[in-house]
Amino acid sequence: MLSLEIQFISLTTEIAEVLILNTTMEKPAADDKKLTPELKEFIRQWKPKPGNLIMVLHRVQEHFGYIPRNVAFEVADLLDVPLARVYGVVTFYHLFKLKKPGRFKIAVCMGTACYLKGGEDIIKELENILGVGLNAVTPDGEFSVEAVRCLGCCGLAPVLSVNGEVHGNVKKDQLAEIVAKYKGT
Amino acid sequence: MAKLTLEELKKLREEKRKELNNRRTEGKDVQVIVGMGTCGIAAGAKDTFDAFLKEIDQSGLTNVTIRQTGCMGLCHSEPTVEVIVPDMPSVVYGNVNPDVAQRIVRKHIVGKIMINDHIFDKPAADIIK
Amino acid sequence: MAFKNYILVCGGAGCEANRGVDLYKTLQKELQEQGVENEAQVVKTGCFGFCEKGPIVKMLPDETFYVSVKPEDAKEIVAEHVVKGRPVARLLYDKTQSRTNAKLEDIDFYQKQVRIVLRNCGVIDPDSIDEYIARDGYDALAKVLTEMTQDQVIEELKKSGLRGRGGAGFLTWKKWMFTKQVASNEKYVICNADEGDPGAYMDRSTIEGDPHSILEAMTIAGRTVGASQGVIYIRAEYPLAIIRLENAIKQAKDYGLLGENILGTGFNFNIEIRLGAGAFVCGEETALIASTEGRRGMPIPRPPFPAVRGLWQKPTVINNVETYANIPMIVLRGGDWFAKIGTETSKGTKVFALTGKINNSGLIEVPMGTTLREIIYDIGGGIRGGKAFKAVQTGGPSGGVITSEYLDTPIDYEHLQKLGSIMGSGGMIVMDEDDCMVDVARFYQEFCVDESCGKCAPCRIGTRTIYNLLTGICQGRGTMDDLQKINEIGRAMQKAALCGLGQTAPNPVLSTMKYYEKEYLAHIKEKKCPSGKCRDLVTYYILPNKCIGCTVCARRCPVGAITGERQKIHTINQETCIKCGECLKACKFSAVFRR
Amino acid sequence: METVKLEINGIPVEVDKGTTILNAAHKVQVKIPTLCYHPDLPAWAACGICVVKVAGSPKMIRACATPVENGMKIVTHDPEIYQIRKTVIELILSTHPNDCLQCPRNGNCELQKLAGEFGIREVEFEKRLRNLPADDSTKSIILNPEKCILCGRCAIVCQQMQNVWALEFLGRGENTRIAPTADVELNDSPCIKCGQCSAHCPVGAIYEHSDAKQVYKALENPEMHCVVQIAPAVRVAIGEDFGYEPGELLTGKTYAALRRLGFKGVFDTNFGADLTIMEEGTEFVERFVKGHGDIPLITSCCPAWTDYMEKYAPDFIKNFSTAKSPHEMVGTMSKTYYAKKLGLDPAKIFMVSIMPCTAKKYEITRTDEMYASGYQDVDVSLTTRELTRMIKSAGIDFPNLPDEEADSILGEYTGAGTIFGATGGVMEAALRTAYFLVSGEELKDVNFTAVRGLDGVKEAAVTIAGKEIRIAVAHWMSNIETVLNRIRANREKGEEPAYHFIEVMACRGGCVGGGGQPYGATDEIRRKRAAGIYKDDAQSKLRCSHHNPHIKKLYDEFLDKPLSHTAHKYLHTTYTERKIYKK
Repeated sequence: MLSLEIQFISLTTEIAEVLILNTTMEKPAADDKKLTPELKEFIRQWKPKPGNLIMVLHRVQEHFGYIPRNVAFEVADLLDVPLARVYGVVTFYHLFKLKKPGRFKIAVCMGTACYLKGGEDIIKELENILGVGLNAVTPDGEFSVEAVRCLGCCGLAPVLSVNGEVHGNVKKDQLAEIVAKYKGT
Repeated sequence: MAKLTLEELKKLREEKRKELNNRRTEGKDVQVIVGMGTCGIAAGAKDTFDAFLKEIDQSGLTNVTIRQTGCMGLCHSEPTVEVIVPDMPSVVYGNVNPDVAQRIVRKHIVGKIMINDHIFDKPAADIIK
Repeated sequence: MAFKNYILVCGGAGCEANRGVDLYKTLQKELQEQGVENEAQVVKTGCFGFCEKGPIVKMLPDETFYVSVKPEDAKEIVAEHVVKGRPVARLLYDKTQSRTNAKLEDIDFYQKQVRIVLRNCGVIDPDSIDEYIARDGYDALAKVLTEMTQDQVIEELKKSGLRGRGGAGFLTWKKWMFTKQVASNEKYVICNADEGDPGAYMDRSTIEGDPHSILEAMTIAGRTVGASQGVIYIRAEYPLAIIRLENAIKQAKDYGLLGENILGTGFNFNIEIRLGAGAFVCGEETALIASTEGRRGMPIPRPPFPAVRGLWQKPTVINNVETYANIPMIVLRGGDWFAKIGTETSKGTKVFALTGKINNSGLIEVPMGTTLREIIYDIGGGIRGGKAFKAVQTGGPSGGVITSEYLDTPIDYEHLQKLGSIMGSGGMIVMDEDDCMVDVARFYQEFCVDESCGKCAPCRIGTRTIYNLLTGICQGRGTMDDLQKINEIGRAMQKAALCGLGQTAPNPVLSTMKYYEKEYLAHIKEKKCPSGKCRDLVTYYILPNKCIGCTVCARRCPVGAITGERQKIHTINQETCIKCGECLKACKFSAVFRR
Repeated sequence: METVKLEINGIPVEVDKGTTILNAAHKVQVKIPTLCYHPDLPAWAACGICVVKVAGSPKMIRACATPVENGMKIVTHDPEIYQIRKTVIELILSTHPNDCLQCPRNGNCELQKLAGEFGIREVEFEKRLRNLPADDSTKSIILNPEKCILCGRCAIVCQQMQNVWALEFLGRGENTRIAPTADVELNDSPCIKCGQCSAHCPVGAIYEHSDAKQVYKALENPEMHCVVQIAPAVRVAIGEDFGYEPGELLTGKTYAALRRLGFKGVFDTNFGADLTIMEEGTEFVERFVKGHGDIPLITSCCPAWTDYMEKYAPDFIKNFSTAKSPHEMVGTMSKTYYAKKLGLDPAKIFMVSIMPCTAKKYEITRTDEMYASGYQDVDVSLTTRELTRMIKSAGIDFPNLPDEEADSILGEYTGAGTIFGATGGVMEAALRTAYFLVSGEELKDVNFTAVRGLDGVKEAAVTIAGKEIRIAVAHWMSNIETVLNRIRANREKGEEPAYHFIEVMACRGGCVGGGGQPYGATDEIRRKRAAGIYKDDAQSKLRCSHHNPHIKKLYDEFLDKPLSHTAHKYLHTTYTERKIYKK
């Protein structure tokens, strides 16, 4: 079974190149996630509305943090959408994940303002601190770092968010502190 | 809420316009308006909002309304807060952290003295008056 | 007791440097000396913008605006304005028109901002439909439903000259008319809120601050083109905007301003929200439609245009947030009123997200035709940290850079295009001397590599090839041949890429190559990055004659690349050095230099 | 029809409204190059090579997707356009392995051809390959994403033309690739092996899994008695690779070539087709007249269709004809009847079928019944394309070969057998015999033209012995669902089915447009190939399967009668429901 490892927002040359080489073939961990009754009800409500797939996937990801493989099969089945389309869509949109992210998702803004003000350095420093690269999860499952486009707080650049909580005017030497704040909580 | 007819919409508008222009209803003549866009919230507008609530409560002020609004456009000095006190020109404060919020309540609202270094100008001449 | 007057003295860096501190003190002193310290308070404020005319003094409550005020003027201001209540004419901003009482809104500078789109942002509570209604909300809809025909609405739009604010600037009335003309049992109105430009957040702020204006405008559009269903396609990354929209839709439905039989007129219109999922290309209208239909957001060629065949193959009007936000005002005040604002070909105002190396980054709305200089220096308060202005980038990854030479160009669709940039959605990013233009081009190209949908070959392969060439240049591997290749690929992409994203993706590169050729040549021929941004082309040295051996740099170096004993000359091990520049910042003796 | 007048390169042209610039240009002998456009499919507009200029617009537009407008002035070729096209081709080549010499499409690759036409001598852009592995899990078609230029044809064919949804774009941007559903192996996906993706692929990214090696091995083994059969559609298409017009009937030369390749028995699948009609026709009479079994009866000659049915429409299993497909029947007969007659050890018989089809490679091991003779009935199934290559590599001057005859027995066929190669053909052939079987009378006019042609669904009603038989013929898979749904609706309401007899072929035009046929099929070519087949039919002395004396002989000597115990043993099969997604 092939896996998908296409969902990245590459930001530095090195990272981009590494990721290109790794775009294929990684077996995802088997999981036995199943749609909950609430999710099934949500799908039932959305089923009559055409073009519902993306909305349903958002809801599924909100629940699991990613789109588990079994669940993708269930969604295809319940919505009566070809599985190929489900995967075509999931892998097209950067927000959808096929692998479970860290408990804390650190999103570093790489909008223009943040880039000019050192967003790249923030990512490198976070990689140093956490010991994993972009879009990977720390071994303890706590953190994952991704680069995102414009969180819409350009006035506070550089900006990062942890599970949606925004930190503005971030300096490199504050990062360890920010990470420590969440770790183990 | 009942569905509005055209007439009811007009009536509602007149009522609300009066209310908005003249906030002295129920004896509340001071307004604190906190900018609560993504930018403002990211910069701590929620804490600021809470600080105002707390400080006003502790000061025993009963004539102050605290409201939220969207982005005032002053992203470099979020959180931003507009303060409207009778007999004083209304001003916009920027970089209002809980500390400054406390000072605004004590100095500006109670003492009628503006606070140095935190006043910003809303960069707009609202031509639609 | 409140003061009779408040004297606001600009405390911005520009004004302070211009003896603003003295002015503040002198004013305080004068108040005391003239015995009116209980009549007025002197307040130091944040930057007013308009640094060129600093120091600035603003008198409240009458909003008189003094410019270029010197400490020596304090006495007169207090004596005349505070004591006698008469403005000091010679300090007023616009003396030629000899206004006796120059108020804020009379001053051109403040006319530079005109709020139509942002009329309610920062004014009303976005969660309150009542406050929106109090500010004439839904009056335009009422007018359209009861007093205007469909053609009259289009006619007003035509008179207004409103052009789409999403980027290309297509005339809005034409879009609406085309959609209206197609016979169909079902049509759709879409609001494009998939604002994806890095560094642009106008639409987010508009929705967060004034969601009802969008709902009202879409309903007007629905009535005008004959649609009963609206869709707002919004980035999932904007949770607050989504919540506010959901709330606004609910309120409007409760009031009967959305749904069945709106205002008792028999007109039905519903709006639903669809979320994007992280694909910049979905701002392109055919990709947006594909995504709304639950598919991969890959563009398809036009024609047929969405006005003929759009969502679910039905005629569809698509406008972006800012375009819609203009509509209620145009309906209420008339197209002629709107057409008076702006330039010959570009009417109305434009909202910009002014960011980057600027003092007052923020959201601004200015009439079309405002110059970049006014925006950057008057509103934006100039460049941060007193650095030199280098360029402003408009139009995001589809746009280009504008150099200092063109700062006085009036901003409108045509002028920007002539300069090789575009209006785009309104991101305006200011760059200073520390920014390397090759690196900036590389940044945008990387964005396009990521955001290319992958469908068409010119964009999919072209963006990556250009990006790699630029990376090579930034790393000192560039050749003159590379510039030729970039040009060739860029031209092919502009003509042969399928959608706007691919066609414009080379713009930031071609534009920087045109205006900053020297910088490219420095990277290629001299293997140097003049701004010091490209680390591979930079070397840090310690000047032996200046180093006093204080060890600060060695302690600050994160990789231990600096060695040397106390009070002896230090050296940098070039093999270890990661070129972070910390030593340069740390050295107080100018002994570290970058080459 | 409303027409539109415009100018292309200064030449005035008038075309129907809605015509694309690309097609309008063809009218005035202007060829606009393209890589992604295929006349079977809606323009996907991906490659960006067909760009042209329209007077008055600074932009260039895609000729493949833009309909003409009145008064347009179009320039299709000038130095600037040339340069842009060339750059785009070079960009594509920079991500392509360019290992043309080892490529299955060497010599007929659209990208190779374009690079040749544009005189590309070097690609100045950096080479970036993606190092993606090939997928040969189906043993029918191979997916090699490394060579894929992402023109999208295969995915569109698979989804829109075939409604199978085995292939889809995965990922985005430069990481976009064509992959089977949910990134499983192709064999675990809903793929029905019809091979239409491979027939539409402009390059060597999807192609048939070749078994030619096995055939060569068998041929050089002196112990082996190699026999071969050719499908009806092969004879009208094979010539295309030797310079003939599509539709040229080359049965005799093909037999000759096969003999020269070393086959000791040269048979014809058309014989099997006649045999199939005897079984299937009798089956129909059993169900329709005698009420034994479910109506409608649905043909099962097409293995891609049976695969589809087992996955997507298992509720129709009972409606399927249990008769094996013709090449399987010839296969079994070769290892039983023929072996016996010649006194050969069936273990030493090596049966090769030459098919227009990639799914046949899957069919030969589909169920236990494919080993009815006690051996694998058909050892190897080759596509038309593979056979052409074998002929060429054997140094056979195909066009100048003498016409030869097939071997008897298993080689003689009637006109009914040969029309199996075109959509509607099985139905027509069946009706010719069914008429006789039901009414006991011979038809005066054997031509059922209502079921011929390229319409996706063809319906007709035929009255035999006072009974109306409603028939439907569907081809190219996306058309079948409407037919099935109609029957499903009848079932739900407890109504009499809308049809009594349904023929389905997975490929557009039937087997003449099969996934294993020479590249470049268009509707025009499909029509020509079909015309060749109908010509073969018209030229035949015998035009009904039940008139084939050798079929009669086979029953007399071996099979007894249609649907007899022996016939069932050797000529019939079963179907089972399969999961659409295996993993």
